[in-house]
Amino acid sequence: MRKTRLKIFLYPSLVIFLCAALFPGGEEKGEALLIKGAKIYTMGPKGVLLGASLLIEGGKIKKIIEGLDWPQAQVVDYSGKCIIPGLVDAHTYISGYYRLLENSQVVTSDLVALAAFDPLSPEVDEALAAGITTANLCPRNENLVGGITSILKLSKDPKGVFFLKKEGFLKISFAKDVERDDRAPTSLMGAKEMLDESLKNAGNQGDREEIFQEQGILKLAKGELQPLIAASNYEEINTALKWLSDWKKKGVIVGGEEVYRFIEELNKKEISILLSPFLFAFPDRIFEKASSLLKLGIKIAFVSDMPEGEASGLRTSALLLFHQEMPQEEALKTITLYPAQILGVESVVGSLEEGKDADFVVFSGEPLDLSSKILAVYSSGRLVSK
Amino acid sequence: MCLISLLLSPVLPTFGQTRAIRGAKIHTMASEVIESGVILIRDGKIADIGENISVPQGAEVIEASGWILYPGFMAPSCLLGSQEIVNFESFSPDSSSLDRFDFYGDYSRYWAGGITSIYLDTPKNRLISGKGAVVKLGTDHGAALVIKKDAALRINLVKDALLPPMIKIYPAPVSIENPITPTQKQFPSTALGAYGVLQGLFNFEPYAGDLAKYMEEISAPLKQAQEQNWPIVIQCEKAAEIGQALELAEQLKLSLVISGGAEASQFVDILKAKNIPVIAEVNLRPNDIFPGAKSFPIEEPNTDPKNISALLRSGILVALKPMEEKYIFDLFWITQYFQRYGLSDDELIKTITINPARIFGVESRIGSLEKGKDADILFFQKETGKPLPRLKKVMIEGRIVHEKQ
Amino acid sequence: MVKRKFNPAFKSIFFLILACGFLMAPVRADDVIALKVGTLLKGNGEVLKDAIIIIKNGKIEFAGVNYPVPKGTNILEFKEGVATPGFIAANACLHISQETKEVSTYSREDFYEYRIEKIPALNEERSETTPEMNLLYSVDPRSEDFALAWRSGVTCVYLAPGNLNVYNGTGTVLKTWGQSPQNMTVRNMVQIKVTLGEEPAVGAEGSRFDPGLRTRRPQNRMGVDSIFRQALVDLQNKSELPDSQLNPQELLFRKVLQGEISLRIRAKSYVDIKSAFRYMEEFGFKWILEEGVDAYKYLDDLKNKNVPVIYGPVYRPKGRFDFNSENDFYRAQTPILLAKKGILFAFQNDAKSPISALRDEAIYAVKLGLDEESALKALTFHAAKILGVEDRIGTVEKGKDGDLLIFSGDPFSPSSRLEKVLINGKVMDPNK
Amino acid sequence: MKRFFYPSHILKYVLVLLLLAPLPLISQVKAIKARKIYTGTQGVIEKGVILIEHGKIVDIGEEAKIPWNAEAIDYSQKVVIPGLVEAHAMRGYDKANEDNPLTPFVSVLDNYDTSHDAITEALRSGVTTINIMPGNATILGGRGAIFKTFGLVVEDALLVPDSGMKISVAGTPMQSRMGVMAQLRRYFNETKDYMEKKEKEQTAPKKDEMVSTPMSFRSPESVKYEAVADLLRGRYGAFFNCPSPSDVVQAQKFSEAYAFKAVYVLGPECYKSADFIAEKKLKVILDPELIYFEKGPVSEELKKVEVAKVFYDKGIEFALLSDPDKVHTRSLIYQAMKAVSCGVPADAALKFVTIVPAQILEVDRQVGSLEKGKLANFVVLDKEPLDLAAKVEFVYIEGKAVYDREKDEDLKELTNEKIIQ
Repeated sequence: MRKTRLKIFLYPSLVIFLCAALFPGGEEKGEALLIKGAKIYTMGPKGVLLGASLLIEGGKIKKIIEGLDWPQAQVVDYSGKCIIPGLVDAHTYISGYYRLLENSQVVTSDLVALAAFDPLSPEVDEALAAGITTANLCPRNENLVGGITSILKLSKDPKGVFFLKKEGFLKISFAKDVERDDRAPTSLMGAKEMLDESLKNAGNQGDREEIFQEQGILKLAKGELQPLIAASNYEEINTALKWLSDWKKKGVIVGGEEVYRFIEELNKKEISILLSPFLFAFPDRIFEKASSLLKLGIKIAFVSDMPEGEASGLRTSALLLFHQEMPQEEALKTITLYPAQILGVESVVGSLEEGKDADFVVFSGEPLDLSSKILAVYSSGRLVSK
Repeated sequence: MCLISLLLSPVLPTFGQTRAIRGAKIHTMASEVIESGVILIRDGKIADIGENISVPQGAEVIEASGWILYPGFMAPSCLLGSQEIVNFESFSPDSSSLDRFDFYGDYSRYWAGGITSIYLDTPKNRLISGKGAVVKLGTDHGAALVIKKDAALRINLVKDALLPPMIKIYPAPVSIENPITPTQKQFPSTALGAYGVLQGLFNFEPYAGDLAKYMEEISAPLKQAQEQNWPIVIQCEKAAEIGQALELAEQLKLSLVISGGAEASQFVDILKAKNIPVIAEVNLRPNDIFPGAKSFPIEEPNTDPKNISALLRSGILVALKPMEEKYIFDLFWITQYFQRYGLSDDELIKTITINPARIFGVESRIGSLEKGKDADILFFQKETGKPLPRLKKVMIEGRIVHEKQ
Repeated sequence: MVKRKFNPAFKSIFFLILACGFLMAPVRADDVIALKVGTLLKGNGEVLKDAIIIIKNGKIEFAGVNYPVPKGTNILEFKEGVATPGFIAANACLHISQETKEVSTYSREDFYEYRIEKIPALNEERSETTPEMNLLYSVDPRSEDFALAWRSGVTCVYLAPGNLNVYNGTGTVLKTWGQSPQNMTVRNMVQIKVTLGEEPAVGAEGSRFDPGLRTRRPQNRMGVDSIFRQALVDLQNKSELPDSQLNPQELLFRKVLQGEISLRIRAKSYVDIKSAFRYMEEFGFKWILEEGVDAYKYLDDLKNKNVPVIYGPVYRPKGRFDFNSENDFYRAQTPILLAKKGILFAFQNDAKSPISALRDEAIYAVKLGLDEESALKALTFHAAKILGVEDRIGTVEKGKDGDLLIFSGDPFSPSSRLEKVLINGKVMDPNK
Repeated sequence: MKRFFYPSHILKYVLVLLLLAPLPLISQVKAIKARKIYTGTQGVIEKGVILIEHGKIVDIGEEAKIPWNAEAIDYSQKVVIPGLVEAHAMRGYDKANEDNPLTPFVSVLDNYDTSHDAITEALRSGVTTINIMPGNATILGGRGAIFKTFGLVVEDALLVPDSGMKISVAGTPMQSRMGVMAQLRRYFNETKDYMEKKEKEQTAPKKDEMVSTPMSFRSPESVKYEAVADLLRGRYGAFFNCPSPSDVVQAQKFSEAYAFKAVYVLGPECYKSADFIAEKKLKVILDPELIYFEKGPVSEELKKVEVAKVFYDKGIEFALLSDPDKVHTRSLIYQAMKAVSCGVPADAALKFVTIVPAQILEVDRQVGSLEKGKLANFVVLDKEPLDLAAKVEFVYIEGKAVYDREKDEDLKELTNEKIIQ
């Protein structure tokens, strides 16, 4: 019974992999595109460029020119506007909130989130409209081992589902949603024990089906995958850190407010954290603690948790952080460069440098100004939202 | 230097002695902005304010050059924690929100948001949920905090109010005349019913009957409200509800205040003609903060800030409040993100200072920085490169209650 | 002449060095605390007058009379003060975690009005045999009950997973003050907590692996009995296997049979105590009787097989407890009987009596006729012995942790007040 | 007195004694000799004597002259303190509240169980007067009554039939304080109208109609309103249940508006409104929890508040309560000791369980201290009152020894020497 259900669940994912392989999106060879006249926040070494322009060819940034004109290129003039790299959302359930939960088991390590992605859903529009071009699609928190996350370039056309990493992280959850009355585990310690067991027994069973179901865990054991651990309150984060040190692994923690009680440990262990989006109505101390983390040099990144959260949550969080004595660039990095680095895709996205993807957002004014609106969003050189 | 002197300034009651704040840029919501003015404070009141005023001998001087002063904010509607339960009856106009005010509460978070006084409102989930009061979130506990006892009466025409709970009337004591009855359904469950009930209550003539006494009790406050024309805050969001509210006010000669008013922009002319003030509810969800952001699905009623900006520009008396109670600490943000519609700073700040004070008739004490008013002053500081100035100190009745390092 | 020339310079240097010395002195000895108290109850029965206690780096350097206190040591003096070791709750029922689940309860006073109450969710109901559970990492050091505990003189507690399984898990001995559970720990993996009787049968909702199974095995004492024995019998059959081939559970059970880890058996009624004795004869493990409300019926057996008892709460007003035993009065008297018999015993609190009332429980026992010495021992030294941490805490002796309480008078008089609390040599004021 | 035992006159005295022998048996007078008498109001009397006649104290003093026919009882090794007074107890019945939120017409008289465990326990710990009140869960809970802790039927034990009306202004989970106050006002206004109507009809009710006539014989209207009407007429006061500090303010405003006297039963958090209470000189009864741990909203540190001390420093006289459910608040005398540990002086602490509660209940003409003309309710201890080791040996209510430690069967079981081998 369970196996069949699982098969049913697996086929679409395979199909979509094939689609992705056949029609690799964003690779269209065309004439060059020159983005001109804007103030460019390249989150890279070049810093902020005034009066520079981007030369885009084949979806990549070919060149960042100091001058303003370039022969044989279609010119788009954004003079007086601001440009930042496309936002990177490091933890989201976008377009598949109900498809991203497999209720039959607690440990479902073979599921790949990519299969649940639906390019036609309105949430994708929302995300693109808010400037999010890269998203890490994650299984939900209800399962102890939810499955494998996939890092996508968002785009609205069904054939062009294009992923940076098909298998990004292994989603593990110590959150309260795991501990339900109608199934094991019913407590946090039980969850940890169960996880340890499944990691120990990984690959011991002979049955091929079993082995296939455990592939995520196996990859984790081999070190091919890194864990992405959802833990909100003190005990959960403490358990997560203990688990990581037990298995000598580096990982990423998706944490809430209580993350700030572990600043020393995080600093030592070089564990980067993803923060749920800031809202207004948060007490000031939270913003202050977040900025203190950044000052320590710990990489933090804000996530949108769509559709639980909202797409503009990223920009709001950066805005509030900026309001709290953080320099604007640093605040912007928490939604562009740092998430890219945490996801390990900084070679492709996250900043505007030569050779990287041409993902960028054009603002009418300063990016973190209440009155400035998004004029255009480009994903790998193509205008995806206006 | 001045900052140090500020931090050193005592946090003590200032009775008897005079204080002077010198050199600050003052946004008095009464006249135009004073670039470098002086405020004299005595006994928690503003003794004098102006461009060039001589500081008397022995006055303790606060050097505030480089600072921006605003009057303390007034939240036009606040529940002090989203406690939604009032009463079982769907209309209980005799219940007063002052009864659930916590005189000993800790209001430091409200101060951090610049809120020094609020209109303590009654919830939205009953047809007539009761009378509200204007209170100050001050430091001296007790009766001194109450500014105006019965400031307004709230009526809700929104759909939360249209499904009152089943009510049980306890017979006391049980007898043949009044036996134990099962729980009964209550009025109203439709907008029509609400309309009928309200009309019935407002022009109610005493009659003999078993419910007469009760009905008299209930309708007494309404009569009072009509005679002394209290502002009647009517919660109405959709256009239809607003129309209904206007008609009701017309018939019953009520001095109407529209609360919510998401779609009130369609009625601008009428509102202007009858000068009916509006307490506009602003949606502070991330997607609505930034212009042009879409969010799916689009809810009903349409809470697009554009509508509210139309109201603001039309010159109607408008007060702003967040749609959700938890955002009440961000009143300043709420005003500021209407900048994009080209409204001046003072216009916007007025919507959370003097306008609500006018609506609830307490402008003689709070709402602006004028001679004789309470010395509720916010000290802002503008840092270069930041989008907005930041609140650093809060002064209530001449004493500094909140300071940010 | 030469002298005269030489003198002033020498003098100045001398004074300078002296001054330096004075300046340095407090800096050198800042990690040393000296306490002068009117009376010192060492916990092991000794009583000293005008005692001096030196604490260095959180450990007790010296405890006794007339000791040369080094210069510059910061001395705390309590002329009438009485110093005792920090109290130890040999079994504590605390809300130490945000890992809670909501249950609807009612208050006794107006008992038609239900209200939602949060209880710690520390029961792993995956199986009835989960001895490998350990709650160290589901402890939040900032939770209120810890603050409540040390403010009321309890400096050390024993915490274990909940009571709804037969083998619940191993316990942890924690200080009640610290930055993180790791550095609060005195000793981890102390004693496997076992619950006998009705609780595991009735209390638990049942582990539901596959959705078909709605109830679980133990429905009554027999089921509990079989589960308890099954685990140990299975291991006995594997006796020739080496440790490497056993899973962590079985390793723990092996340690139990070898006597390295002792069981702590929660047996509320005399029936369960009886069966506990039976198991002891069958398997020959060491065990400790927890919440031994009916312990007074087995005084001789407990004495002969030297089984320690953890007892509490002493105060049981009528109608408050739903125990299946006939008389509350004997219960109140159990500590006295145990002391008379010379059985090792310690106090505990439970869900209905707050940890801040642990001292009051002892006072009540004293009021009923328990002598103060054994009451204090039960709170400190014997508790530490039962938990197997007497090498670190429990008495005021050289080399032990600086956990001390300083009372304004006799600790067993309710009108004397707790002045200071020391945990690991850190002086804290409980009255703030 | 020495001359009495002069050997030469011995025969005369023998004759006199023989003649007078029957008289003591007839006489009502008792003379209690004690090592130490805490009168409660006139300080402490060393080697004092109390003279009792018809259950009242006739005389008290160091050498109150003992009439020749007095039945002398010798406690010359023991200490005597006034009988303790518990100002507000929610025990002694099966259920605390009606489910109906507005039941002013009920009375604990109809629900009281004289032989309830809690009551015997109170007697055992030296409480002689106890004010039984309905619970906190209803808005208008009904009327309480003051009882002696001894007596077979309610009439025996009764001291004051209607001690006060229980009003709870606190918001419930179902209803905020706003709704509660509205309902209260409504009820009180209706009652006022009813009273006016009554006066018009010139048929004011007889003084103790409520106690005497059974409910069924009266009109439902009078049943509904009489209880509150009596409150407004000033026949008895109200007992406000105030868990939070601002409840006190609201309750005080309410009682002012309708002009009736009130007592405030405080929650532990109410230390915040101590200034208000001191200013308005309110009669207050403290929560059994004398030590209150509060969590700061911003700095999430726990803060310890010794409530009794706060009130004592403000110069407020309060009554202490006990809660036999918990070990640390189990008896009134224990609470007094706790108060001492909080920093309240011993003599004041003793006042707060004897005379002050009596004053609050307005029975200080009868009980609360040992004075001429008061009821002879006192407790005989073997040690100083605020010593843990002190045992309650005898309890006297109206001159009768109603409790004797020797004869206490339950206590015998509790500290049974037999089963201790």
